[in-house]
Amino acid sequence: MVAAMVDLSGVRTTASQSAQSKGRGSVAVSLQSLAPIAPIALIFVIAAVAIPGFASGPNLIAVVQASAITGIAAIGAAAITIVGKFVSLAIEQQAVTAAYVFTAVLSIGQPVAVAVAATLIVAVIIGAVQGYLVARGLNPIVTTLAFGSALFGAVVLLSNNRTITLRHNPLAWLGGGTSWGVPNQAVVFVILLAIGTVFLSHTRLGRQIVLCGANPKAAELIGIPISRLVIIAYISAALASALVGMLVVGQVSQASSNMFDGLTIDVVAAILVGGIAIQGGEGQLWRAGVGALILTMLSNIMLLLGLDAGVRLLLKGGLAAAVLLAMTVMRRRSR
Amino acid sequence: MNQSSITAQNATRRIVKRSRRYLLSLSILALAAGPAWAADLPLSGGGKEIVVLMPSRSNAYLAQWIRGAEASAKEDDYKLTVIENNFDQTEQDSQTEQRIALPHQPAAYIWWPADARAGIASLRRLSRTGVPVFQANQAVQPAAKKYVKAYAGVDDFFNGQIAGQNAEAARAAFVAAGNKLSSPGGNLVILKFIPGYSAGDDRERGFMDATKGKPFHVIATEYGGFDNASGYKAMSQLIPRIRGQGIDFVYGMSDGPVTGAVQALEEAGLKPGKNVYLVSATCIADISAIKSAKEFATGVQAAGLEGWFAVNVVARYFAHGDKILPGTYIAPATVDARPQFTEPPSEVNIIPNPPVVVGTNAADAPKVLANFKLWGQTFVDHCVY
Amino acid sequence: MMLEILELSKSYGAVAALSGVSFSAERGKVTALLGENGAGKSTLVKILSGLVVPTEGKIALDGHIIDTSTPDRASKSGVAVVQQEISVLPNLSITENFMLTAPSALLRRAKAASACRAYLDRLGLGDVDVGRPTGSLSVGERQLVEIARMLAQDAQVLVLDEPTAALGDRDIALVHQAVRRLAAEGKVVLYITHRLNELEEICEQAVVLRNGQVADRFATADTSIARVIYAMVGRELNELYPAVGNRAEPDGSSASNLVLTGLRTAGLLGSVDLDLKPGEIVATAGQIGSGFVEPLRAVAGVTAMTAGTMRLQGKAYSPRNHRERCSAGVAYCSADRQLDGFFPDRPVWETMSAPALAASGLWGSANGQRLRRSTDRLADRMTISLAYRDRAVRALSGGNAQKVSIGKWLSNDPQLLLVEEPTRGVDVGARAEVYRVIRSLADQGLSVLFASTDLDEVLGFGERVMIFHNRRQVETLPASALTRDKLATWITHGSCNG
Amino acid sequence: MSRLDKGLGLRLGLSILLIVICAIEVDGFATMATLASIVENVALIGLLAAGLMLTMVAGQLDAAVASVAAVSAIIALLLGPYSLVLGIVVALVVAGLYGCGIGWIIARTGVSSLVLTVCMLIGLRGLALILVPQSPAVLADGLLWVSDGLVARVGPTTVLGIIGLVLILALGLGMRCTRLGLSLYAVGGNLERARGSGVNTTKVYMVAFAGSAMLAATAGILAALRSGSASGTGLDSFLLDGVTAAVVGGVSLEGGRGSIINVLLGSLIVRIIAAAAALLGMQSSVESIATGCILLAMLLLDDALGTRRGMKTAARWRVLGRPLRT
Repeated sequence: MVAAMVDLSGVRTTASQSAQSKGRGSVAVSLQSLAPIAPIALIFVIAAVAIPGFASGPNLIAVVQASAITGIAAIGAAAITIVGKFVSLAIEQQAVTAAYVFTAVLSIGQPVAVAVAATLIVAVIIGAVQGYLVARGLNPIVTTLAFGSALFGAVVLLSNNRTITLRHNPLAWLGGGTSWGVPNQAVVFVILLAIGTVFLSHTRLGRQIVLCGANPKAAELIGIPISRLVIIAYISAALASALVGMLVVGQVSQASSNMFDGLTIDVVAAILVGGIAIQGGEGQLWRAGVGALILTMLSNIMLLLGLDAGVRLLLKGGLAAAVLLAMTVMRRRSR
Repeated sequence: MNQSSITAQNATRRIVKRSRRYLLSLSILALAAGPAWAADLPLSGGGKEIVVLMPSRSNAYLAQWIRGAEASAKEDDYKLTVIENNFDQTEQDSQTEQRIALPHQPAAYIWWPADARAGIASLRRLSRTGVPVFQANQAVQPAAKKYVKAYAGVDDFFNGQIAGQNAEAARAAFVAAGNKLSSPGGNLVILKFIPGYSAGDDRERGFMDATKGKPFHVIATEYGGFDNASGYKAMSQLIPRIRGQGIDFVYGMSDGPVTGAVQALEEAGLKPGKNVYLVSATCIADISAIKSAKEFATGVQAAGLEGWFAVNVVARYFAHGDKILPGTYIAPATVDARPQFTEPPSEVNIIPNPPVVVGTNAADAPKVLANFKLWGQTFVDHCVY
Repeated sequence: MMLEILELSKSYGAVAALSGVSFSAERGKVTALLGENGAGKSTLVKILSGLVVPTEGKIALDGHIIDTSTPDRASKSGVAVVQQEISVLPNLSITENFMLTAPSALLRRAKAASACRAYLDRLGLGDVDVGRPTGSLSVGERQLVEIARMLAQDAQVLVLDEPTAALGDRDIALVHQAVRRLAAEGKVVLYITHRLNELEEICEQAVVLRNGQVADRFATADTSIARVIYAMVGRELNELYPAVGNRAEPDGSSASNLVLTGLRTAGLLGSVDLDLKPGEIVATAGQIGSGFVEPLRAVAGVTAMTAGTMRLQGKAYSPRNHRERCSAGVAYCSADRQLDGFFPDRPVWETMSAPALAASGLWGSANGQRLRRSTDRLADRMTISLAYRDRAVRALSGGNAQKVSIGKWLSNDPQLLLVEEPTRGVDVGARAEVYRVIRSLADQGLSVLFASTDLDEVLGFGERVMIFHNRRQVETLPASALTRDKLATWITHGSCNG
Repeated sequence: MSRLDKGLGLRLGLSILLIVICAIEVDGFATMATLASIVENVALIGLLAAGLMLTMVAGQLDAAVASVAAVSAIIALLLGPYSLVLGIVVALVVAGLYGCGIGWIIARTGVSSLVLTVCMLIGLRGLALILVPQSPAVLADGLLWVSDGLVARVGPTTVLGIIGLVLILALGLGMRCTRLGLSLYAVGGNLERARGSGVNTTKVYMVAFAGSAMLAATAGILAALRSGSASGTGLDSFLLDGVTAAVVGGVSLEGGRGSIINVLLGSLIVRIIAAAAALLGMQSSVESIATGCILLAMLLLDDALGTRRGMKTAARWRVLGRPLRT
């Protein structure tokens, strides 16, 4: 009796109605999750029809390749977004640091394993420090901004403002090589995206990271160690940046201070254009990769059209804004 | 030695000869114009201060420039103060205001505008202090000529011309190697620096000027940044679009983007140094492409040398009693030792920018580089920092 | 002279939140607006405040149709709403909050300060500094500021949406006083409440909504509570509070679950003692600020214990954080469960399974399907409808959301449940459900310690009552030994002979 | 009140400490000329920070200020040959209209302002490059007196400094003494509650973003006039400078808090470091380490003093889109 009454108060729908509404709900959900795909598909189709050379295999591989670096960094940085700490503004600086540490260790004659280990250890430290500060309650945007600034200054100072060029590049195969015609960078990107996606939905750590972003207060009350998760998220972002740093060193055999100019903005744009809820708590990591792809595709199309740099930037900003607005409106409708 | 490399060497010799002649005549002109004080003047500045207002040395080229300038200041007994901005004109303007306002003014200012050709009002205010102002690295705008005593540094137009000559040599070698040009002039891709960066425009003009006799067919002009990674990114996205037309030559504004382009071309299955020739006229940091002869030719635009030269021009200005000669002076590209600069500086003082043509034979390339010398220093000394 | 609601309807897509609601409310009287969550009250309030535009229908004041299409126009038409969720801006001072709703574009702080002073005095907040940010006031004080601000607007129609839901007795009396004065001034007062005893105390007439329609109207003077409940839930509600079941204790002196001895915290002036048996439900009662939530928070590890000992199932226990508390098998629900009780944008089952997930540690795999299935049993026990388990918690009604936020703890098999205000924001029907569920859990051996300002709840649902006054535990009595009046005397005077 | 005082005291103390250290350690720091230059730059950066503060107080963030400043400066200088005054007016009007539009979109769609304005940052930079693709727009010789006029010394500052400070203080007065100003804080404190209190939130957002854009435009135009040129790639650092000054000035990114005096002190702290670095001929990498550390220290100190505590739960990062609870 009482149970029925509760249903009256809360549900107020008959079974068939609720099934119907559930069906509608799931349609809305899938529409929502497809939202970032829609612009990609649209752009892709239009471009393939209208622009000669766009739909060619080499060009598409070039697009994936060009989005790989941004994408890999975005996968790591997305952990910060998902755990509810917005984005890191120190991605560029972390990548530069990694590039310098890696080349420096290699150029003093250490084996590649040592260089990789050193780079990753430095990344873990960098990530842990930032994560600790943010977990203490400092504003994540400003903390990473300040930390990045100090980090960059320190690296440039320590490197004595020099470019380090490798005579022998042990990571050339990874940074520049191809497997079955696909650039290895792109392979790494896709593998990481898959790993990350599975990680978030199929591990305790991943699921708790998502919950922590969804509502940190509730997460804390049920005993989820949110500080630790925040630190882990920052470490993973730093590790992804470090990987990006090493991959690019593998590709170009050198470390220079301005080699990642603009990466941070690209990564932030990729995360947001992909549609990862910026408030956190939405565990769809693949969106970060999709975002990177959309952005690269946009610039690729404009490049194929032979547009001038100014026009290209203008369109890039405008289109990104349009995608963003369309997605925001769609998401609100589906709620 | 196969046929193609001999042709390449001939072409090289021709270029070197031609540019030597050009430089020689210019320097003779300059010498003739000035009074002939042949005596070795001591350039002692007596510890006076030279203030350099320039963008940040977090960029390796600028850092090397400062090292050269500091060496030069030490030789001539000047105290060098570098005030850096973060590639930001507003910051440079405030720094200028601040420095101008101080009671102790330096002996000279060296002005390297943050934003190419910008900051004209700050330059004017610098010149009003009465302290001589010398501009470095970025060519003096016509409107700003009256505020600047002299210019010392690279000439981007000249650099473009050298690149043009390199490209012509590459074309000759390309044909001689039995490759077929995709168009009468040969298809060319230009990788410029970044949008709005005027050095890129000047170099492009210089290149066009040097090749106007038999112009290349430019199939794409793309921004390839300053470093390998940017060059790679630009080229790899460009290739699918233009490949069908045939890519014969790539002109990169410096070796950074060229090295990236080499990578991108190789990944696309093209063979730099075989069926596509790449040239530049500025070596920077990474010499792997030129060393493996995947890049056909480059030029030595040495950051350290430029910095040394800029301070030297200032020192000579004072040593000669504040004298400036009219016209342009291009410093000779002497091989074994730095030339004796005994004459007063000219209005425009350009550092040498000798071409380095290694051709297409990877085995010979290191030798060519090893044999190269400018002002007594090797290719590596100038280009690796 | 009255406010008339004329055939008001509002639908969201296919769902009708209001359908053809008509009633009138006279000036000079307090009209209660009753109904369960989801009955359409809040939609009506939103329409009146201009936040929602009705699909059909009109609102008339004194015979003239008024415009409430935007919040701005609504307030210009003379309608002022005290929202259920307090709308005083926490980052602004009291004066600034007043100035926000003032008509002038230029601020005159000194004048505004003295003006709002007068209104605050009328509500008994005379000793509060008007320059203080309202965020630093207590919830009750904020509610009064809110009402004061409304008074200052010189509104003709005043809508109060559960103004006393979060208040203690002293504050409630203040609010009632204020409401009576407003009515006496000849205003239309619409008073929404879940506290049925408020009906007789201050309301003259009542309108009951059910399923978006008017279910009943009556004068409160000649109405029984039973009729009210019948009108609200559509059926009679026999037992709000479930009876204590057959506790499975072999002998009367079963081992204690929680023992507090000489417990003190920074928020208490005296020490607290308690011996909580398995299966027992104990209430702490007191006015806001009397320290009655302190023992819960100390056991929960939210506030630090400064002296005394806590023993959980015979073992010394002093949690430094929520993790340690959870692993000791203690569940805690704060009063503001809208804020920290669940994950609003995630599906219900994720909230339900979260404590178990957290308890399983960070390392290892987690199968979503299995987690989802594991919550079915809990959801059944909490009687959460099947259709809702995959939906976002946000989409649930208040009562169901409360069940989720309490029920999630079952995934963790706790020994002890600490709940602040177990039924805050829960309507009558769902409230019985929450009691029933907690009772049945207790009957299976769970100990429950809850803090409440609702005296009926304390007496009806608690087996024993810890009474707090002036930040001291003054007495612990079996609920059966108390009456509502006695308890009220205890908590207001700290003794039984007021 | 006491919380405000603590933040103010902290910043005042730090400024004085820095000034004393620099006066002792840095040759040429303790001169009127250096002071004038510092004040001038405080005014310039303060304009940006004050604009950012408008949006930050309203719980949003306008990340496009640098590009807005660049485009406005270019418009003003391109129109300079016809009439500089006209150019400036047109630039300001364009910036204002742009800001209104952005504010309207954000209010209506609930889109994350940070993301939208990052898009604008990119797009408007493109516009700047379209307007002046190669050589920058320069101030004609005949107009260089404007530039000199701006840096002419007036007591402890310059004409530019006075213009900037007057505008900033006027803004501060406006925020304190008008209902609109109060509404900004209200919206930043809690959007829904502000709406419930009868605040027209759309209007508030439009005002905030229009104000931010116009202040950025003013700063951009002043900077361009001072340097006599405006290029397509110029004024890039404005965003970072402005945000740094605002954050050192204690403006909370959570919204609802921030005061002009603190922002001015924040700008002062940042500029003292910059001035000392310039006078010492310090490497820019050292300067960026110093700036980063000061920022971190500021955050930690604020945190320790509790000036940022207390309201974290109330307002949740509206800059990132709709709040958690709608």
